[in-house]
Parts: sequence; structure tokens; C-alpha cells
Amino acid sequence: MYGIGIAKGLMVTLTNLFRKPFTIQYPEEAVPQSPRFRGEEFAWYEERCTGCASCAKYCPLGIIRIVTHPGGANVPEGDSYAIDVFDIDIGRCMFCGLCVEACPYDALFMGSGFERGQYRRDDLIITVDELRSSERRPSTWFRPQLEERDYRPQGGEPLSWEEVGR
Amino acid sequence: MTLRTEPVTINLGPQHPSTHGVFRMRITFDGEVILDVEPVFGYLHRGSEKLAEERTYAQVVTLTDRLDYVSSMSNNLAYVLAVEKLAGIQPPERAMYLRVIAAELQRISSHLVATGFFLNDLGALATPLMYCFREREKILDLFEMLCGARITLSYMRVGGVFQDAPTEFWPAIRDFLSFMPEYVDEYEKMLTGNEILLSRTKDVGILAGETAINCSASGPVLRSAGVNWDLRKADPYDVYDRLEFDVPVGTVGDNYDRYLLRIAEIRQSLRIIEQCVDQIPEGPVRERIPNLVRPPVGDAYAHVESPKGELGFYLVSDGSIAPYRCKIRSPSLINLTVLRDILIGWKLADMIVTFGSIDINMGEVDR
Amino acid sequence: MGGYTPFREANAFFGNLYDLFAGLNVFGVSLIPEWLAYFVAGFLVIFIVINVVVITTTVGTWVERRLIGRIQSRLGPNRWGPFGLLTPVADALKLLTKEDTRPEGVDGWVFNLAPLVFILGPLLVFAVIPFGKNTYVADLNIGILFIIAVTTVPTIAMFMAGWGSGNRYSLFGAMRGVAQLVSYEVPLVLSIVGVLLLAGSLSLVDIVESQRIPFILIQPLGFFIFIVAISAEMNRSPFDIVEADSELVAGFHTEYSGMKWGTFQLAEFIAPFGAASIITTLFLKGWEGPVLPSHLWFFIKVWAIWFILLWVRATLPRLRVDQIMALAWKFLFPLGLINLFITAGLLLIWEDPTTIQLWAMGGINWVIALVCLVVSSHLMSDKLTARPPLAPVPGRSSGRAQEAR
Amino acid sequence: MTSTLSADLIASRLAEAVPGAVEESNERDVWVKAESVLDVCGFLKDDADLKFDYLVSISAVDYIEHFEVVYHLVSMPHNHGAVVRTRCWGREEPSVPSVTGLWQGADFQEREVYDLMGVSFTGHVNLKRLLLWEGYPGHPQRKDYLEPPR
Repeated sequence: MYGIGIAKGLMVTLTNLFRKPFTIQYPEEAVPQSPRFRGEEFAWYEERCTGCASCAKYCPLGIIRIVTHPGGANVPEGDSYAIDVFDIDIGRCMFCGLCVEACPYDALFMGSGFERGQYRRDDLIITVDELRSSERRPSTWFRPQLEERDYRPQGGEPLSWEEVGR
Repeated sequence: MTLRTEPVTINLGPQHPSTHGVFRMRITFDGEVILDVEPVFGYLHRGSEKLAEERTYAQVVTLTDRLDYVSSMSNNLAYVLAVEKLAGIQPPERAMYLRVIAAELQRISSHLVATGFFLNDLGALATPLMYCFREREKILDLFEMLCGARITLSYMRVGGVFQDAPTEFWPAIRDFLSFMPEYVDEYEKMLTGNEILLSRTKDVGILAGETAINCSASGPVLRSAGVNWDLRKADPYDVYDRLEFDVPVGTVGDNYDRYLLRIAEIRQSLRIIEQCVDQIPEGPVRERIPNLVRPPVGDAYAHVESPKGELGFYLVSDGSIAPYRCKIRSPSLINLTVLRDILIGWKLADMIVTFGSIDINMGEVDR
Repeated sequence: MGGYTPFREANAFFGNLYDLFAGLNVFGVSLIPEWLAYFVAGFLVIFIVINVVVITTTVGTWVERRLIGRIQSRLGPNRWGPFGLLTPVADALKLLTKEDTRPEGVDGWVFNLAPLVFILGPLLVFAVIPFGKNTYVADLNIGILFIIAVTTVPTIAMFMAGWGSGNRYSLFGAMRGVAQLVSYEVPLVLSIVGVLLLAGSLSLVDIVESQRIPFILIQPLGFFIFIVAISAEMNRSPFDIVEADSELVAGFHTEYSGMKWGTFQLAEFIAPFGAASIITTLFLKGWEGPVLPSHLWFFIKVWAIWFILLWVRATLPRLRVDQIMALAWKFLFPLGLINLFITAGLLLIWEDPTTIQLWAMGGINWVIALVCLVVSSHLMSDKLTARPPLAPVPGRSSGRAQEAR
Repeated sequence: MTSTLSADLIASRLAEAVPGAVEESNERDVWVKAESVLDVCGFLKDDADLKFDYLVSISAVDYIEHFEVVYHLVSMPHNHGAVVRTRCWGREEPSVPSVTGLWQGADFQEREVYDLMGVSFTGHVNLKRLLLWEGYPGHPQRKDYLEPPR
């Protein structure tokens, strides 16, 4: 009979009227985030970095720029290159995480934040100073050692370089 | 006295609410009836195939995310299968199961988007769309748990998947499997018997089986025309040959069948995921292969049943670290071949609905 | 005072205002002449009514968006002010400050005039609606005719906008609008005639007062036809083919922006209140009700009808042009005729029905309405039964798959 | 496409039906002459044993000295597939007969190949650029394509 289906549809919408809304009030309420979330602020540990620039080579867009000079001795295991420039242009980054996957020394991590909006494209470039000074809450993406420890970057403690290794 | 009338030509698009992206159709109308359709493509052409020639095999995975941006997993899977075929790599079993789970979740999410927008094209004030997106959000949460991203996933790698699923993923997916059927029932209760939807979609935009085959249509468009052709059955990849599922096939090939088919496929996908979650073995998830894969000289074609249809990658290797040629057989573009056959003679309102029921994605059409 | 007296006595609110102004005097010298007092009092009444209508509509947009939000499992606007109550204010401010674009090739006069003409119809409806006991702008003895006349005015504006825009989508929308209106005016009027026969008057005030029991109980079929036809007249979903956003972008007001567009929207949001007011007056005993004050009763009934219109709008997909026409001519029109003949026949039998006889008439009408609806829906739905769920086919299983098992 | 038909089998069948069409074949691939593509495809589509009724894709590869157009065919009734290749020489005006008469699905794919690779298909009724606009200089998927200076 014409109308039964329409009536059923109306009942569905009516029941949804009294259901709890699905919306998350974003700035006030935190969006539940997975620890693997591939966020914007990269976490970089200079102590672990040898300056091999694997990350720069593996980046599909070539947005990582690394300039080094030999002679730095800042890595516990031995000599390495000292980093002069480590620019990540996150204005063009697509957060695929291949740089993190490529890093053989667990020095580079994806970040966990997503609120780094800027008005100018130039301000979107993460420089080496910013990487050095920022609080590092690395995402557990491609870092199973952090996952084993049940580390949650969102709201967790910042990690130092000794804690993040394999 | 007879009135002199003449046909009206309308440029439907590139900016139009229901062309699902930037797509243009030059349509000639006689009153409201369509006399001729000429699709115009290319507004979203980014040269993915050319870009792929300048990237290593691993880096191309990120490009495939952006083809059909509502079903990245299927694109990942198709590409990765092609490279594996080219280089002769066999992924571990656990990885294959994880891929199937991911691809089927993606199918559900893509079909939800398709159904929602289909109803939006029918003019349902976004209510079914919101319901569909509500559940899609749950799937995106699962994806975020799995691989840290919601849309551009880049989950699969040559020789497996990038990492095993986290421990919290398994209870979450069981939970999803338990509540999702109820929501699908709710859509069906709201929509399937709705007389307005029936009168708008039933026997509208009928596509005959022979035409569908001749037009190389694939996926729901082909199956709704009554052709039993599903690559998961016809040419099983990964572990589909160990899973039990049915292929829903339409009877008439009209818009209503395409809608019913998507709902039925969501149910079948849930069945597949359930089996995968039960069967998945322990073990490694990634074959140990060098980061820079150098497949032998040759070519390979691999295809998957993506939510939109047969998505194929034809890769040619010259032995270097980058593909020599990467051709993408995109289902959305080729499904549009049927456009003239099923639109001409119908009214403007039917045209929008029929176009919505084909379910194209401009990222994939223009690549 | 002579010429104005009957009108003053008929409308207590207007009369009090008139007396107030006309009685203003300094040492016996009247400050305001009679004609000016008449004019000022009339102006004030109209001012108050229009403001009440517009403010109700403004609140209505907020309620509508919140309710549709909740129907769609989300919250709806809640940023401006408590619970988002200031959202309509923000909307209005935004629209007023927005650039008023005027595309090339428009027909200037027609294009600019269309929004004004469009809002005329919905506002004029309220001129004859009795909002409460003795509260109305005018008690026209041809009230219903007036309403039927003014509700067609927006269609002219629609065609003006569609033609003047010089846009093919707009023209499509306008043509659809005219066709739809011409079809739906017929069942709309037919459904009212039953009420008029029962009430014995065209004046809305008299219709309210003559309802011993709400006419919805005596005229179920009329009520059903009227609510369907009026939502088609207002271009509300599922009959919103005129501005079908997924087909025609925005129909006849595709090319409008700024406050011209805002005027169209305002008129479209006023229209459901107008429709709900008419339905309340004709079928739901108007402002009459126990205990509560009459104005409150009127508002409760209006909002209830308005909610039904909203609920339908939020749920249903749109019909196609030819289906809408078919619904009017093949479904509503015969039903309207049946309703008219039955009512007239019953009134021939009981010429001056008592309350019990009215109940009996209601009972007969309900039975007939249900039979008619069931029969005609069966006639309509011979093709519209849902298909059984697609038979799952085992799929073409491949040789390799069988080997694997 | 569970089984890919052996190319030798197809070549031998083709040798009977369309003599002189097969240029070269090994166990995987079969190359046919560019001018006989239409005959070959017609035979493959209509032959009862082969019955390739579904054209999966048409791809073109630029091998610098020649273009190779690759047809992936599938037979739905028999559930087998085949790859037919053809070489066309010359960089100026490479051309292959169009198969749109056999499979409507070839329409957009041939237009795409024409657009991006510059292989024209004789007999195609509407051979216009598909993705790029009319008047675009060159065919960007060729290996020797250079981006025009801005």
C-alpha cells in the first residue's frame, strides 16, 4: 500500500530525533585520537640522528631539506654529521610517513598534533630550531616499541631520546 | 497555430551540486527530456600516471591514495598487488588477511558514501547522507587506529602491510561488526520501501547486461545489470578464495537495483570481515624486501574489485627503482561509458539520480 | 466617527487603538483627525502583526535547523548566543552586509522586483487569519477567497525571478513552479469547499466560530488533501522541484545574492507558518481551546502543524515533475471531488446538523476517507512494491578457488 | 580471469583465422600487426572457444623507438584472459585501428591514449582529447615530453 514505506521512514527519523547526537564539539571537546595518528609536528631527536638524510631521499615530494657538515660527535654510538638545516615544509607534506619508515635510527617520528594552522605558507616550514626546541610527543606510527610500552602521545608525557629507541 | 520550440543546452557543471566533483556534461534538453549528453572530463587531472614514473615503487603508494579518495585502501591494494606480481613477491598470510579486512571496510565506507549521496541527489535534505556518514565515521576511526590516517591511508606496502594492527583494533572491529548490521537495517527501513524512492528509481535508467559488458562497465553497475562478475570470485586475490560470501546480482539493472546492490554488498562485506577476524593467523605482516624494489624487466597487470568496479594497475618495469609506465584502469572513467545509453530519453531529475547511482569519483576519473 | 464605526466594532484591538488616538485631545480640541487616527491605528496593527510573523519565523528558522540537526544525529547551530539562539541574527547581518551581485544579462526591473513580490503572498495571508479571540487585522467576508488569491502571488514572482535572471536553471525552476501551482490549486480549493459547506461562511472568523468540533474530525480527507496540496504550493520537500538543489542548483533564485536572496528565504520560511495558520483555522478549531488563553492555543496548534511539515521535509526524497502532476490530477483531484460530494450529500440529509449528527458525519467521512485512501493507494502502487532483497548468487567460483579447498 | 590463455594457443588460432596478423609470439605475449588489430579483436570476440567479450583496458607504453598498445581482454563465459599487444612505429603519426566498433568501452580509453600518448585510432568517431584541453601542446605521457616553458 502506498504510504507504508513513507510512514516507516518517518518513524526512523523520529527515533533519531531523540537519539544522542553524534557531533563532537571540537574546540571544547577533544576528538578521540589514535596513538598512531600521523600528526603535523614531527618529533625529531638530534641525539639519535646521524644526518644520513634517508628521510629526505624517501620523501615522495622532496620536502625535507637537510644540510650537514662532518665532524659532529653528538651521537652516542660514534661520530656523525652535525645538522645545520633540517627543514620540513609541512605546507606540502601529505603525512604519508615514508620518512619515518625510512629512518634507520629511530630519530624521526610523526607528531601527534593537528592544530598548526598558519596564515602564511612560509610559516608552515618546520625548521631545525623548532624541531630542537619543541616538546616531543611522538606518534607511535611505525614505532612498535612505543606501542609495546602502551604510550599514548595525546596528553602523555613528552619523551626524551633515551626512551624512544628500540 | 503551433508553437515553435527548440532544444535547450545546459552545461551541467563543472560547478554543480550533484556532479560529485568537478565534472561537466553538456546536455541538450527538449523541455525536461534529455536528447543528448556529452561528458567533459579533465578538471581534476593531476597526471598521476606520469608522476608515478618519477617515483620509486614504494612512493607510488601515496599517489594511489589520491585516486579515489573515498576508497584509498582498494587503490593501495590494487597497486601493491601489481608490484608484487611484477616482482614476484608473496606477502605473508597475516598481511593478506589484514589487507582484506581493510579493503572490505573501505568498501563499506565507500558504499555508504555512494548511498548517502545517491539519496541526496534524490533530494532527501541530507538526512540519509548524515546517517551514512555517521557510520562511515566509525570506519574512519578504525582506519585511524590501523594506520594513523583517515582518508589518505597509505596502509599497504609492497610485500604486506606497513605494520600489524594494534591490540585495541580487534575489540573495536568486533564492536563495529556487532552494531553495523542494525544500522544497515535502519537504512533499509527508512529507504528500501519508501514509495517516493521507489517511484523515482524503479525502472529508471535501465542498463541491459549486454550493454554493460560491451561498455566495459564493472562493479555495482555491471552486477546490477544482472551480470555475475565479481573479481573477488572470478579472479581471487589475497585470501578471498578462502572466504565464504555471495555476490549480489541485480535483476533489472535500474537505479533501484544499484541501490539495493550496494546495501547487499555492505552486508556481504560485513560477513567477509567477520570471517577474516576469526581466521586471521599470527605471524609477520611484511615480507623482508629491500626498500628500493627493483622488479625484473617486464610488465604485469593486477586488478581488484574496488567499490566502484574493476580497478587495475598495469605496470611496466625496466629494472630500475621506478616504474617505467604505470597505467591505471580506473572503474569510474570506464563506467561513465554507459552514460549515454542510460540517460538519453529520461528527464533531468532522473538523470541526476542515475548519474548518482553510477557512483563515480572524479579523483579517479581524471587521475 | 460615522463611516469607521462598523469596522471599529468588529476588531476590538484595532478599535481600542483607534479610540486611543482619536480621543487624544487638549482642552477638548482633538489633536489627531479621525482619518489620521484610523490610519495610524491601522498601521500599528499591521506593524505589530508583521513583526510578530517575522520574529516567529526567525525563531522558526532556528528551531527548524536545530530540529533537523537532531533528526540528522547532529546538534544544529549552537555557536551564537545561548543554544545558538542568535544564529538567525547572525544570518540576517551576514545577508545584509553581503555584496549584492547582479549577473550580466538580467532583466533589471523584473529581477529586482521579484523578491518583493515573492514575500507579499506569505505576508498577506496573515491579514485575515484570526490569531486569537477578536485578534485579527481584517475580518473579510471573503477571507478564504482572499487567501487563495494571495497564495498564488509568489508564483508570479517566481516566474519573474526565473525569467529575469537570464539563467537556464532559473527558467527551468520557474516553469516547474508555474506548472505545479496550476495543478495544485485545484485540489487545494476542492478540499476547502467541504469546510466552507460545513461552516456556511467564507470569513475565517466565522469558520473558527462555527467549528463545534474541529473540522479535521469531520473532514479527514479534506485535511489530508489540503496539507499535501499546501506543501506543494509552498514548494516544500517532497515537492520542492522548483528549487531542487541537486538538479537546478537553486532553481529560480540561483542568481540572487545578499538580501534579495534573503528575502526569498524569509518568504519561504514564513510560508509554512502561513500554511500552518490556515490549517489551524480551517481544520483545528483555530484559536479555540480550553483553559489556556486563545492566542496560546493558536500558537500551539500552528507549531504542531509546522513540526509535521518540517518532519516530512527532513525525511522524504523529492518527487519528479510528472509524478507531482500525476499526484495532483490522478490522486488528489478525484479524492477532493469525492470529499465534496459526500459532504454535500450529508448536508442535504441533515440540513442543520446537531452535534451528534456532526459526529455521525465525521464517522461516515472517516470510513470513506480510509476506504478511499486504501483503494487509491492500491491503484497507485501497483508498480511501487519494493523488490525482495537481491537473491545472493554464489558467484562464479573459479577453478583455483576449488583447488584451494 | 582465473587462467590466462597461453599466448601460443591464441597465436595458433589467429594464424588460421587472420593469416599474417601475428607478428611475434612467445608463451606469454602475442604481438599482432598494428593494421590487423581490428580483425584480430573481432575474431577474438566472436570465436566460440575464445569469446573475449569484455575489454578490460587499453594501455599504451612509450618504448622510445615504438609505441606498444596493450589490450587486456577477458572472456566472461569462459573466465579466461589474454593480453594482445601491438607495436606501432614512428613518433609522428602512430596509429592503430579503433576497436570502438567492437567494444563501446574502448571509447574513453582510446581517447585517453590519444590524449596522453599521441597514438591515434583510425575509425574512432570522436577522437578528441579526453583529459587535457584542445590545443594542448604535445602528449605529456611520452617519454620525451618536456613541460612547455611558462
